[in-house]
Amino acid sequence: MSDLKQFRADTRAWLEENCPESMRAPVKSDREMYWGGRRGKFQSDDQKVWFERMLAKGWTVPSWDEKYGGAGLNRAQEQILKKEMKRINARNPLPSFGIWMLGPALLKFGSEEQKLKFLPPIARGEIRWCQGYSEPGAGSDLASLATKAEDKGDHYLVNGQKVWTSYADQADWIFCLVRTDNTGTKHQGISFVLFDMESEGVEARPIKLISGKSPFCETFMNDVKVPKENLVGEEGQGWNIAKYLLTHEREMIGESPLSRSLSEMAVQQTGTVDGKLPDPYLRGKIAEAEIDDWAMSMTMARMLAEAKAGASLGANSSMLKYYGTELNKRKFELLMDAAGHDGLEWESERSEEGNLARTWLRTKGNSIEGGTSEVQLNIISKHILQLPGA
Amino acid sequence: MSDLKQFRADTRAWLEENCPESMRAPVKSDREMYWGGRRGKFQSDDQKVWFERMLAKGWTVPSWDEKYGGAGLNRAQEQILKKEMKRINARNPLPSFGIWMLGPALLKFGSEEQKLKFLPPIARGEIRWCQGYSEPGAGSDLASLATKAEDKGDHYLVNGQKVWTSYADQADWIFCLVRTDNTGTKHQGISFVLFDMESEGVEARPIKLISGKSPFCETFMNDVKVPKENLVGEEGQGWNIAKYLLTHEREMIGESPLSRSLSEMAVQQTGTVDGKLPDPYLRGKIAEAEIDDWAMSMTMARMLAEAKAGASLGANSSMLKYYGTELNKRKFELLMDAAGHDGLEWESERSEEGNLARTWLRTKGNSIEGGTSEVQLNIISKHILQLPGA
Amino acid sequence: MALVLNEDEVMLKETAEGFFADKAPVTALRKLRDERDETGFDRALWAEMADMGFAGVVVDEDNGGVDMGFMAAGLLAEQMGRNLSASPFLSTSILAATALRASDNAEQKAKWLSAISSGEAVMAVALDEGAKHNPHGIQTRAEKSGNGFKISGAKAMVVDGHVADQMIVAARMDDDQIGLFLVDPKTSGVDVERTIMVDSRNAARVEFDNVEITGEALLGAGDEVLNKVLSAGRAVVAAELLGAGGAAFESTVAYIKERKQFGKIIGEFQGLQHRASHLYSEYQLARSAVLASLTALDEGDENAPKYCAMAKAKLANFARLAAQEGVQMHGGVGMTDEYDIGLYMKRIRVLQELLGDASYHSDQLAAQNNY
Amino acid sequence: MALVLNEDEVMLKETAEGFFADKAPVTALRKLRDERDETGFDRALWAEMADMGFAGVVVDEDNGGVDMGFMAAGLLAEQMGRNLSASPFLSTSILAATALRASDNAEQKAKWLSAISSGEAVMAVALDEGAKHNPHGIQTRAEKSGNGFKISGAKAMVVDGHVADQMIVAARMDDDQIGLFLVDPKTSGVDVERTIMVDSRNAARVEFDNVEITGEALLGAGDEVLNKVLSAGRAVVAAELLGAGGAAFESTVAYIKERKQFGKIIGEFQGLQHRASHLYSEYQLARSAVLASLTALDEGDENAPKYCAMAKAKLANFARLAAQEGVQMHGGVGMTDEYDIGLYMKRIRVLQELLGDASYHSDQLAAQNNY
Repeated sequence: MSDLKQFRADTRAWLEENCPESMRAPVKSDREMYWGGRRGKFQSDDQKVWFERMLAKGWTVPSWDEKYGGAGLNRAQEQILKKEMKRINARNPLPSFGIWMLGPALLKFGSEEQKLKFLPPIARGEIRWCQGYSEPGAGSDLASLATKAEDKGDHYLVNGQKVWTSYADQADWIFCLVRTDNTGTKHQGISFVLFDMESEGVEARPIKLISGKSPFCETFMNDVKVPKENLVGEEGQGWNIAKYLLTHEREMIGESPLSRSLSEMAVQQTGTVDGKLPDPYLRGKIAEAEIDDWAMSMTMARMLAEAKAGASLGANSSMLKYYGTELNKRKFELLMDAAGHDGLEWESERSEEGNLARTWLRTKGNSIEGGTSEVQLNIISKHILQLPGA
Repeated sequence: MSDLKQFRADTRAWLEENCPESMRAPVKSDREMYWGGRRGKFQSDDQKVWFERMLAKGWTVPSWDEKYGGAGLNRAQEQILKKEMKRINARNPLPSFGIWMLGPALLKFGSEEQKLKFLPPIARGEIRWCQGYSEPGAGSDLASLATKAEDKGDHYLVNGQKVWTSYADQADWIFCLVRTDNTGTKHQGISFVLFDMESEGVEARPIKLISGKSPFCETFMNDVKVPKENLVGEEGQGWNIAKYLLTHEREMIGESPLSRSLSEMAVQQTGTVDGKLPDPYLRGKIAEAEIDDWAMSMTMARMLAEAKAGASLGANSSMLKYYGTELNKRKFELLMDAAGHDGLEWESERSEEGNLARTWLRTKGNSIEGGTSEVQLNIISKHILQLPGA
Repeated sequence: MALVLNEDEVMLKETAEGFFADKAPVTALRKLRDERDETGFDRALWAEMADMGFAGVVVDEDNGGVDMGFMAAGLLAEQMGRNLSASPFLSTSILAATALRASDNAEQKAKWLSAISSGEAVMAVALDEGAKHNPHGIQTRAEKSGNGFKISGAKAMVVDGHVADQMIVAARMDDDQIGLFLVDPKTSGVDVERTIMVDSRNAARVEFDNVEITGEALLGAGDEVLNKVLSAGRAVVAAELLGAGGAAFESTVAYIKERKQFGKIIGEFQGLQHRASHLYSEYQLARSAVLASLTALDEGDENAPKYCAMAKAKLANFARLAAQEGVQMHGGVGMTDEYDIGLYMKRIRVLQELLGDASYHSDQLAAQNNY
Repeated sequence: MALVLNEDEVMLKETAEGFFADKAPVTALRKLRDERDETGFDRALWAEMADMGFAGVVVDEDNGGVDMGFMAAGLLAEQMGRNLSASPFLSTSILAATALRASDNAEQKAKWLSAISSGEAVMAVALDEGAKHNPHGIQTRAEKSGNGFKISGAKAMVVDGHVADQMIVAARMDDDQIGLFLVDPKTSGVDVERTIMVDSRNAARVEFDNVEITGEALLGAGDEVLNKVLSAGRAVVAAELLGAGGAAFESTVAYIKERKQFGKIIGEFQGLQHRASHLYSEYQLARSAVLASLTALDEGDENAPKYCAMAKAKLANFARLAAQEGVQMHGGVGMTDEYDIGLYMKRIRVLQELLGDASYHSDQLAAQNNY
């Protein structure tokens, strides 16, 4: 048996034995998950057991080096672990912006001290992070940010406002883009800093969305002191880190959040007559969306395989982000069509407090956050098609 | 009985009596029609009788003044005549670019001498006209035309090349945009002139299209002498006439060429199973297209009514052209889907020499000729939505 | 066919524009929502609408209405759509009033039409039962019982059912025809559950458990009367969609003329220009469809039911696109509750569904045209 | 699943690129068309393809093939799509060869697979009968008659049927199963009408009037063998669509980088840029779908039939869009026969239809997934 086959067999056996039954079902919302952090609370014993077992294996961050709290898995092993977890619908033991976003940035751009200081608490779920990128009025034009970080010798003095900071009201620390220099082009003079959300002068207020309550906040910084050791990379080079993370984010957002297939959900909503959805036109649209969904998942798999084979994903991350989010919006439109009157209820227990409608509305943001669809199309035009003036 | 009701009753009775039975069926192609001209030939006795009877009533050009060969009908009467003809599927006795395009231009911009000289032969089908607008490489950017007309005292000397001149190989005269001045902006210095296609130095060559043979030609002008009396309007003001005619053309192109409804044709192609088209998804798309088709026809009716009430159609002609041609393309895609294998045959008798496929291909030009869809959208953006920079 | 407004209609339109923008703008809906208002609309507004003649717009003059017809009703609905004005206009003044006008039951007709015109009665029509609109599939039964009937079944999406003084219930009779029955929701066996919808408006789920009513409660039976109610409802919902979709479109165009990104006004980008211009074209088709269906209703055109259904389908598609493009072109702020565009998206979604979505009507059209 | 080419495949791809661009470019198709060639493809080219091993790409080595599998076949088909290369590859090397490989009839198998690999035999598979692809609805009958069968029925869209040395005919047997039968078109009772198609390629309508064949002619019966043929055909047609759609897309992007209007290169207009970038995205999905279906075939994945059908649907939609956008963005010259884009549109239309269009496969997918 090859090493990988052995790894698969071992992993499967371990998961079978260690993943509690209740942790083998899709979650209905982010709120059911354990996000860690100073104020993190487990919602069940199973959740706690599952987290602790995965942590002990280094599998909250399986690909990170062991000194940072990971298991040092290579890419192939990591994929196997993912697939095996998916096979039994095992839940993510620790969803975390620290793992998804800050970790990769630190691993690539951070100093060894920073890695040793920040990565293990992320792996252990001790510190919960949020992301401070967007600013009011800047939207997709991220680089036009205005939050100011003045050099005060051993620290920066940060003043400004961020928006769309997910879970800023529940996070412990923030990774944040600030302007340390105003003299060059707008992409220059941006720096990437980290600070504690309990620092004096920081305030986070949740934003209400069209879908209802949201994890997003507005975050205000008023004379916040940030020690210089918390600068990641060099001063003025924050834009590179931001671009790297945006590419990373795009790939994540491109993935579909549907826990079951579109058609399964549609059948659940409207039932079938003679084995078919009662609306034949809607049925055709759903089938076509399922075909696109399959082609999209094959494309993600292909590009991952190409990346593994050494090709750079490059601007194709924009393609994945563009297509994935537009497809996701389309799927939820179809689900709302299938759900009909039932899907319109907003507060009933029957509709799980309007779960479908709220998710449908929430998907509208997919093609806006992390760079709008229009921005992604511009990137494809420019970097892939090399159209003039793009 | 009101005057209009009386007119409707009289018209209906006259048509019933005078329109031969064989002239009450849709034509399958332009070639079945009588287009007049020096070389025009009737294809049947019925066709000749029908033409002559309509001509005698002044109904080849019903709204033109009697002195120009028309019947002087007002707009309401003209509409009634159109509707009554449509009611019995009566064929147009004389399709003609002279009637559709040049006539309106002369009526608005021509001198009285020009009207008296050119309009009656158009009404009588004696002279067949073609339109010389587009030039190779200019495409939708019509105003960048290069065909040169040099002032030689009593005449212009015209040199250059036109393209997309419909039926130039069969037409007797051409109305043509030429550049009489190079010094101003590209819209200035354009003039509108008329000349005989038998003039020395004129040559027309048919263009083969993707749909097969076409009425379009390339037309070459090599030292062609055009008497100055054949200038319409003032020298250098040809662009105004062209714009006026383009608006006119757009409205015409916006109209659907389907002689029967989309669904009737689809049923004819594939038949029904239990009273339904066998492909349920296609059926839904066809129904949706029929709804759009109805809304489009109601929009044409509404805008006509608004124009009657004094509102100017203005840039809405671009909207009609844009939507009508895109819808038409969509309808023929659906028909090709319905026709399946049968619709793919190109040369068989069964398929009437690929009639459907050729029409399908031909519709692709609808959204290009007379200003592309993109140009129409630009016009809407600029003149109706008043978006900046449009 | 009158596709251009006449003078009276222009006047009414202007009145309605001023009235709803002034008395029932979007902020009024926000207030009802945020205060979790029990009625879900402003009864004072409804009284004013009655005073203006709006409540009785399709009621004959003998019964206190102004009898201005469906074109007028559509013009009012369009303005309600533009302002997201909440009122029982659709449920009471269109659906219930049309059912009553079509009834042969003179006594009930006179009583309730007058109550509608004066604004005294809020009425709800209980048609649909399942997740999707399906009037042919009504399963609620009205069994003959002595001189009266016993009604059993469950209804969903009964607009304004939570506050209706009287309901009109569609139920299948012993001969399998659909009858329309007046039912007082306070009758024993009627259970009403208010359902707050995504658009912050209200409908109800209503259960009827052997509800006994008198023979007098039967307003009429057969497809004709039901179809009149459906057609009127569809045309007026289409008109409201015209208003909501139109307002979403116009506010989006206004927004992209102001908003700057990458150093440019975003409306300068041709990518957005072309989409906005396409949407403008759809808007024009949508308006024509609404006008044509309202006119057909007023003229008693035999094709009126078909036109109303087609208009409903067309408007559902237009307004959906207007809402989608609206949120996307607003960008991040379009996702916030602070901006109105999301409220339009929600209202449009409900109107899309009401009395049949585009897919339903496409299917029906195909069936009627034998394909 | 192998979604990235291995070294052998990359080498084959490069060989195929050179071969078809050199030997069978678009001008070759124009020549065949303009000269009204009776065969409709170049027999010398076909012989060369056999020499290269292309004709026997999925034939086992014992029968003279190179047995490189469907991924290899797809790579070849993609290049044929890019160049609009005419050859009996689909009819003979894919459809017929797959039918033969699936057969238990050792004698026929050996004989005809060898003839395919060597390029000696052109074979056509006669499946469809009506205007639309409908393998479940086959009505051609093969009645038992002594030791043999009598075949009666009419087939349409028999690709290369006008020059086939041998046909494989799908017909319903006495037990209602579909059997595949070898029929020599010269047999009495067979009537072949060449049908020149919109893409200047050829198919035939074939009538069978009590055509007598021996028992030896039966290659196999049942859904399994038919489904193998259909799946292979769909995946390879999808691969050809990838080539044709891809070439249409790329030539259009190249064109809008050159063409000037209103003083600008038209590729500078964001309206076109966004559409081109959307099309690029569809192209990427299309490629993944093709690779996934070919791989599934080669790996004997139980889901292979489903993937092949989904790939066919996806590619039909992608390539249609590529052709439509291609002609529109080319403007007036795109409508002329002089430019190639119209030829791509025509070929794509035929491939869209072959072995089921997007709508057909959507319907089938839904049925298989129980909705």
